[in-house]
Amino acid sequence: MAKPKPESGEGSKTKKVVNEFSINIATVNGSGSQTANLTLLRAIYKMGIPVSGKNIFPSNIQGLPTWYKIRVSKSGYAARAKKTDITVAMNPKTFRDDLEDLAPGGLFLYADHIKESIDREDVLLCPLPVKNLAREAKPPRELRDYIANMVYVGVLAYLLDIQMDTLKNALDFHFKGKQGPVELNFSVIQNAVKWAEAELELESPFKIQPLDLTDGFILANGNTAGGLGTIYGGMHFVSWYPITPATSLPEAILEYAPGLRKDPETKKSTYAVIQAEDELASIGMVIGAGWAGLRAMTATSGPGLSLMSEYASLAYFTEIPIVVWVIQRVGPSTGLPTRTAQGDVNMTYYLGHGDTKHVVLIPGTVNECFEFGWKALDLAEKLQMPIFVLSDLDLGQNQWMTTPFEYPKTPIDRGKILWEEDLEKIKDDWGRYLDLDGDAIPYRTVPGNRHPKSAYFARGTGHDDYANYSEKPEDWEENLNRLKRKFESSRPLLPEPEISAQAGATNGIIAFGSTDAAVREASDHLAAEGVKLDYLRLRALPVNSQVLKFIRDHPRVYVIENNRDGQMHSILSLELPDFPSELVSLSHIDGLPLSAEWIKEVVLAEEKS
Amino acid sequence: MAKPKPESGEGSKTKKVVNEFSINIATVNGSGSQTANLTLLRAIYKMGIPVSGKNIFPSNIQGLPTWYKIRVSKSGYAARAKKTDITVAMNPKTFRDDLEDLAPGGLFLYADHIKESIDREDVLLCPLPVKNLAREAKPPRELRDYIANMVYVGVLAYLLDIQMDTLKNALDFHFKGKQGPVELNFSVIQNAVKWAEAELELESPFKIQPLDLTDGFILANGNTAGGLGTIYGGMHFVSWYPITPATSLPEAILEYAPGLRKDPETKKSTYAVIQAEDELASIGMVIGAGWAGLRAMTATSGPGLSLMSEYASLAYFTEIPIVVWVIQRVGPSTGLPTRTAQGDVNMTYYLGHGDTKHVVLIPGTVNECFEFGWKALDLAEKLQMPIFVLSDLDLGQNQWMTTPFEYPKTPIDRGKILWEEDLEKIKDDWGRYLDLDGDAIPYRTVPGNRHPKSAYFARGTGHDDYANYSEKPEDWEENLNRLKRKFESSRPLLPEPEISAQAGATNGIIAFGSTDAAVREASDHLAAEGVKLDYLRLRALPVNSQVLKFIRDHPRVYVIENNRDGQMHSILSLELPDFPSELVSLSHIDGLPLSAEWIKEVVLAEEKS
Amino acid sequence: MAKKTVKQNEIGLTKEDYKGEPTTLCLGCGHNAIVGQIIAACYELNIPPESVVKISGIGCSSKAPTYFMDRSFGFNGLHGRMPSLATGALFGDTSLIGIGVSGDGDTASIGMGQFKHVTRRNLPLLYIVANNGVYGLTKGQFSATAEQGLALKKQGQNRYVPVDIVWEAIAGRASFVARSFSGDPQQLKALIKAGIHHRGIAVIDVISPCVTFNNQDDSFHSYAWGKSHEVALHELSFVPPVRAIKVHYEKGESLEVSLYDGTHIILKKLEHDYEPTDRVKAFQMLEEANDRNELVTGLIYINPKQKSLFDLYDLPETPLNRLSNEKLRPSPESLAEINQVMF
Amino acid sequence: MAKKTVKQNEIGLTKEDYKGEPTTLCLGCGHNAIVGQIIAACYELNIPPESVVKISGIGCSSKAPTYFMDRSFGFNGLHGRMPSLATGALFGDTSLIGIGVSGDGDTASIGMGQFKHVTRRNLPLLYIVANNGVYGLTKGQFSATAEQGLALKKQGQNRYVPVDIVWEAIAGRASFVARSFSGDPQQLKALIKAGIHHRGIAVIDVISPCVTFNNQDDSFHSYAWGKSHEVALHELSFVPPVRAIKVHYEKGESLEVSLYDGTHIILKKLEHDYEPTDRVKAFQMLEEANDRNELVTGLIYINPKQKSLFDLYDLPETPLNRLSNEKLRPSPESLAEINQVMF
Ligand SMILES: Cc1ncc(C[n+]2csc(CCOP(=O)(O)OP(=O)(O)O)c2C)c(N)n1
Ligand SMILES: Cc1ncc(C[n+]2csc(CCOP(=O)(O)OP(=O)(O)O)c2C)c(N)n1
Ligand code: SF4
Ligand code: SF4
Ligand SMILES: [Mg+2]
Ligand SMILES: [Mg+2]
Repeated sequence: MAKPKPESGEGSKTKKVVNEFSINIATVNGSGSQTANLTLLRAIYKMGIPVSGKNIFPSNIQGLPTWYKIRVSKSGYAARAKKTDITVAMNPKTFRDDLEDLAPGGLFLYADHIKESIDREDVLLCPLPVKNLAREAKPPRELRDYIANMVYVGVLAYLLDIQMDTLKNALDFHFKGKQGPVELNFSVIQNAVKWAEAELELESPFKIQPLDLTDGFILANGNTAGGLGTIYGGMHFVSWYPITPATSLPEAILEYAPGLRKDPETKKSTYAVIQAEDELASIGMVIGAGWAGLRAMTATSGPGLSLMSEYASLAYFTEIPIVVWVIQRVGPSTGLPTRTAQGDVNMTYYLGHGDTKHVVLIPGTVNECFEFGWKALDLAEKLQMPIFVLSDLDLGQNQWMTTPFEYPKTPIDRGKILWEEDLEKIKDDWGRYLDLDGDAIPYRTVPGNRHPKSAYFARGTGHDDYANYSEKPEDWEENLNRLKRKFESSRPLLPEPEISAQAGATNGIIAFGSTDAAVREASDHLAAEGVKLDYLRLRALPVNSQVLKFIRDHPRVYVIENNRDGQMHSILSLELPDFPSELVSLSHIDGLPLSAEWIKEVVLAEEKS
Repeated sequence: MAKPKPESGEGSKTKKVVNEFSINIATVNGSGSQTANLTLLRAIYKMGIPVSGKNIFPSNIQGLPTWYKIRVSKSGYAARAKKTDITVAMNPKTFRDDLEDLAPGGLFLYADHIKESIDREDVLLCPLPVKNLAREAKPPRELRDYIANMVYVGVLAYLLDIQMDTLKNALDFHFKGKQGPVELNFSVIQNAVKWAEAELELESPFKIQPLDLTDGFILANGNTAGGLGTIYGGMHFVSWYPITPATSLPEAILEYAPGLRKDPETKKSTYAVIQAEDELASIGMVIGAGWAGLRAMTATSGPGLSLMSEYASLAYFTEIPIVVWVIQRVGPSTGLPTRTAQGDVNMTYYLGHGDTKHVVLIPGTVNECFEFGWKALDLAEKLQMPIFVLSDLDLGQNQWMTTPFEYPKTPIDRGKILWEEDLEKIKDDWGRYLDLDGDAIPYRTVPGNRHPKSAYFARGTGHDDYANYSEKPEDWEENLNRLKRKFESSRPLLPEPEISAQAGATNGIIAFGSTDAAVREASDHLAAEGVKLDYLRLRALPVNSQVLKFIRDHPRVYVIENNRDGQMHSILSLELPDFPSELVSLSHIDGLPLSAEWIKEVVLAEEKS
Repeated sequence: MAKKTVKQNEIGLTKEDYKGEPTTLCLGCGHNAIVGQIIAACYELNIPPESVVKISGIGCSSKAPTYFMDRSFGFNGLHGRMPSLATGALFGDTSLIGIGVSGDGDTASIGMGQFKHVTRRNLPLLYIVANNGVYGLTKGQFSATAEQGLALKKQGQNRYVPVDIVWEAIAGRASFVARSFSGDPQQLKALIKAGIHHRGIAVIDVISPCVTFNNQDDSFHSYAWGKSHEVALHELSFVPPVRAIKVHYEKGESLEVSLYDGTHIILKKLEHDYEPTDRVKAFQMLEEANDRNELVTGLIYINPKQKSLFDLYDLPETPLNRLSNEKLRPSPESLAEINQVMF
Repeated sequence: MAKKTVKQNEIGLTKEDYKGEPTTLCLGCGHNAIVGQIIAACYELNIPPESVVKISGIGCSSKAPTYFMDRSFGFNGLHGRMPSLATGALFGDTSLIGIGVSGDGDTASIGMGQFKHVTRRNLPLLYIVANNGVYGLTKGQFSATAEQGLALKKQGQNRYVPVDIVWEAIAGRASFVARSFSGDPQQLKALIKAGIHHRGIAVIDVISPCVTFNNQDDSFHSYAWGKSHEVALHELSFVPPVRAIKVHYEKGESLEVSLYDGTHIILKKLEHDYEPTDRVKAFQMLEEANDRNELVTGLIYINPKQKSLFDLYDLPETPLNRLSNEKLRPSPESLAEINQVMF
């Protein structure tokens, strides 16, 4: 085998960059690179350096370009990095773009069977004998392409100084200890390392050095967390219809619930999951279940959310507790189904016809997905209304470092449910929609209650306090106004915003959800340039008084979001009709997670204007 | 037959009220009172006095309370009158409420077989021997109940001085000249008059005197007008699913199109109507048709609109011209399906997921329903987008006096469609989404075009200017921003607001749709009390600069609407983030059309505060 | 008035206890007859009203649950979406008896999708379609079951071939499919009883005339047509539990079908020699009846052995909605383990 | 390269003219085979690509229209809602040939309602279901056609009985129903040709393996299972127009079906003695095949005489979308008359 001569460019002599760089691995969809990428990610993480991994993938199963972006950041930055320091180019189709995208001085690893001309002088080139090395491992024919990806893992390990045992560890974890695949993959890594040791003259300007910054953290994605939170929230019933990027949330429930939710005595399942025929049915089932006293959940994304609109209006009006997870992707319409966005804020908040309005929880970190998973179920039953949890593809499907999931601090709250013995105690007629406590939340019974007074008739049409059919103007108005009061009364019960104040800040930033990482990073950079900003991360709608105070307290507040029309900005504007300060909408959508660079840039432009 | 002794109360000596009063006819649903009520309405109208008729009916076919409210107003007020001057009580179930509802000094006609005690001294009582008189006419058994209603028509004719020939006229019209039913009904009216002449000692304080104020007007409802406007707009394709109160719009097309839209040469239909299996299908068909170059329309109400959400997002994104009529009723959910509201403003404007936004036309009078019927089809094709026309039950189903339908002043506008000969002329590749004219509106071809260059692939997923699939961030962003520019560019093309200035006014009122009548009436009353207000009636969203100027020019503007949350107020607030004046939301929903009294009251309260 | 004079069933309830609000349907509406037979059947079956859950869509037919069994929970949901609501609700407590009422528009037009999917899942639910070939509540448009050529005021003539709900149910693998007629209350009641005892979905397509909008004598869904064209497949009777599941044919006279809970349905043969246990034979019989212009009524298909939806889940004895909070939340230790593997 | 060497069909087009974008489906995906046969059929039928409209829902299968006939208009619409889009689009110009491609999820799960309604309306449309028993594009969940007991990664075992698309189409009164297999390209092509020439809906349920998520050898929708269990009902051939509509059975050897436009389909008998003109017989044959564990393919039901949707409308010769503006707006006088009667 000819010794490859890495044609090193100018960049080769630059001083080492340690634990702060980004890797872009360009592959072909369906070629099995996911194992390789996760192995890399996990190994670096196990070495104690904060990492995050983002999969930029097509709406397709096999054959189209995919990028996996690993950000290594001792500063803990987890947002999408605009700049790429290391590229692994495995896809001939995007080779030229990938090369162009690499920052000067960067490291360019590429499969040596790709016959594209290379016209950059300012990067370090490293051709990889992918096919040869893969063949050497003598894998079964159908696995050859898959394990070929381990070649770049090995070479990167060599170049960046990633420890072999952590790689082994990561493979062990990935294959759940199955030695066959672990050995096969690891042998390719080892061979690649050996090859690199023997053949590579290249010195990487980027290095990993062990740290202890990941102690006390876990590595997870939001959908798994949301599914687990739902399980720990005592969910009884899930109905769902597959849709990217929501699918992996119910699938996490399918994975974990069987182990976690068997009655220890009877060995029976304390829940049921049903894959419905579509979203009209999945939300319908969940509403039926919520009505019948089950803690019920569904998860969907834009198109499915649209289909749930009519039923959402019914649930609001009939006061049925349900939880709906909305994992946003790029719309309108089918849009870019595998790309992230925050474009369904408005729709979620107002989902349904008539004067419908919903409580929306907005997790911004993976462990919040866990927390809101159980909390949403409590709130739904407490408030007797649908609770929406608004996440997105970036938070839901990508791997984030996060603090461990915290066991719920409060016991399960079933709200105001009356059973036989409760009804026994009630002298008067019980009325489903009577506001006895003055909190606009009535008492409810559920089917299965065998008390002769228990039954009532639920309907989407007008009713009086006793759930009798009514078209009387005053019944309609009173009921609808009570619903409004109930909605208003939710404000103090919802997750409070997270506020990060900076000494010397005058203006503020408001953001929510997955953009948190980018905003924090941008804040640091802005502060470094003298622009100090207080930062409020919204965690629920409707907003509470802290949010209003934050806005009032700042002469100017930037509302950052990943959509076109500045939807959250609109919602906030409406909360403060007499708003004296300037609420500035900074929004942007192109399918990629917002970058700190973009935020910094647009805020700076505003600050200067 | 014993001579009835009308027990006349105090009110009997009051001086005559001429051509300015309201009648409330309380009957049972399905008892055939509609013919009687329309006959009364039409007769008064034919005597030259402005009238309007509102049907307050239940969501039911037979047996529940219904009220028909006729407003006689020489001043031309057509809003629901809060005060009732004359009651016709035919329904035992609501007898007591109906009696209570009558204003002091009012006239209370009631079927004498209703055995309820009467405890009011301050009204004029007139028992009607309904059964006797109906029996005398010897109608077929199954018609007896129906024609019994003619008794109150006759007695009211006698009491109010309604001319017999106009009644005959109205019956002729109703039964399309069929003499059998005309004679039968008219004979009951005549007998009732004879009976009244012979037996009644009562003098009515309310009188009709002939005028000529209805010359040059017609009497119609908005849905018929909308259907006709659609027919004259050159609609090719209608797909619909029945839902109250939208149904009568497509049904008007079913009634009129066969006569109006046969090709004179071939005698073939130049359109097709299809009743779909639901609203998902009706809008789907309409979008397919719009894509294929048909002027296509559907009509629905809240629940159906919810179901159209996903498809609306597709039509917006793929730039397909369609027209959707939304005839609002009370929601959320099934709500009060036979009562009027303006609660779907928000939903219509934003219908769909992602950053979707739609142009909405808002007719406020019946002849505007006709006008917007054809105009919407032009705008849809011109702008290549869905156009929503937002009406409501009150405007759509009730009878209003209106100026005659005006023949479209502009020829049919098919927008930028390219046929074979157009493509012949194009040298370069043609691109479906290329913005050649800088107006953000591209050129389109339609299936059936046989030019080899004509075809393109429409999709709800990301695409470039040539309609090729694309997930590229810049393609997505550019396209979505073009859609936004297109939307923005619609503003000056849409129906302008109607502004009525008052000398000496400082503050303003904004309203839209069916509340126009109530607002005009309230304005007069307010002016009489010294509160002078300029009035702007919105006719489209997004609003144009005149609307913004109106708001800016007034220190305070009241936004009046028939919903709970002040939805239009929100939309307007968002248009003017830097709004210096006070935009005050005055909204109310209970299933009834807003009354001038309510508007006056709430505005006065605000003015005083 | 002495209390004891009012007739009671075996659980001490009077017929009054099975009633609902007074009907607001039209006088003579077929749906009222259905309401009456549901009341009678539940009374005679000694079902505690609290054990029943009523679910419906939207339409005159879907209002029916308001008019029976006030002491049962009920949910009048969305147009065409009753099956999903019922599915979720019945998971709450699988010992409940679900009675769904829908219309032909509600089931065969907008509701086709959910209808087909609930039948294939075999949800234990008595699913009554009050089929009048028309949309009553919206005042007389064609539903998907309206016969081709039917003329209705304002609508012109129906262009399309009708949906046959019985065909669809059988093709869709419903495990109990019957057709009945509002004008044949005895048969209807017997079928309702059988349907309630069937473990799985029991679809009864009841021709139920809309006297206001579709009752022309020659229309397929009218009283007159039904009365003169009805052919009952068998005389149906219902025998409480005796022995285990089996289906066998007793030569000549009658056929006995045993349900899951040991209940028996006895089908006494009339003209037709028909065994309702074969899907293909059912289609054949229906096609032949169609050709003869007959309205065949009775139990058309049954498979008492098909597993019900709940048989396919591993649910505890205690209804899910009564599980204590402790059963619902896994231990803190289990979460610690999960955190261990989140990597 | 000399131009003339490339083979052309009778309208002077090469196969290249019938191609679309390069496929982005998985290597070996059954859907690619379908794409290939659509191209071949249209080429051989000498159809100008501009006369074809391609419509689809959402799924791997629904992407297929991108991969054939670039010169035809196409619309990749919403999940489960292809039929409504197709219905509206084809009204634009009824001389167009509609080719709809859908998946088993798209048609039998979310799309069941629209599927049933488009079949009953008999819209002239070649409706191909690329049926793999799984959701490919969302990565391997059960579709409604997945067999009971099928195990998939992440999903566990499928609990429910499957929807049989052929049953449903026949029950739903489709006028042309066939089943084929991606692994049997000749038959598939012949069926596509026949379906295109059929005036009315032509549903072809093509078992089309998903090699990535549902291709275990014992799974009903796998290549291996299909290859070893396929039983073709007949050998199909396609003869251009000769004479008028009729269906008759020629003793012994083969059966000939004449379509509306005079085209003939010749069904040469194989093992089975099957005549595809009777709905009940079709069900019987399917049930029996099921019992024998066979994947029966071929033309299963056809009724060439059933009126198509467009036959039920009174449309002009000129396509609606080409009518001049003058034909669309009634006269001012007519409006004056209407104003007269608005009272
Ligand atoms: C989404 C939606 N679309 C339309 C309607 C209007 N709607 C109410 S009842 C009904 C038809 C009912 O017909 P059917 O189910 O046959 O019941 P019937 O009244 O004939 O008993 C329709 C279309 C609705 N309520 N919701
Ligand atoms: C309303 C809606 N719900 C869910 C989805 C997500 N989705 C996309 S494709 C698909 C299933 C496709 O399955 P199938 O029709 O069998 O096609 P295949 O990919 O197997 O060929 C689903 C559920 C969607 N696009 N729209
Ligand atoms: S309209 Fe028809 S279906 Fe409705 S209640 Fe009256 S008779 Fe019954
Ligand atoms: S995932 Fe399955 S259905 Fe989709 S392209 Fe791949 S093989 Fe075909
Ligand atoms: Mg009906
Ligand atoms: Mg599939």
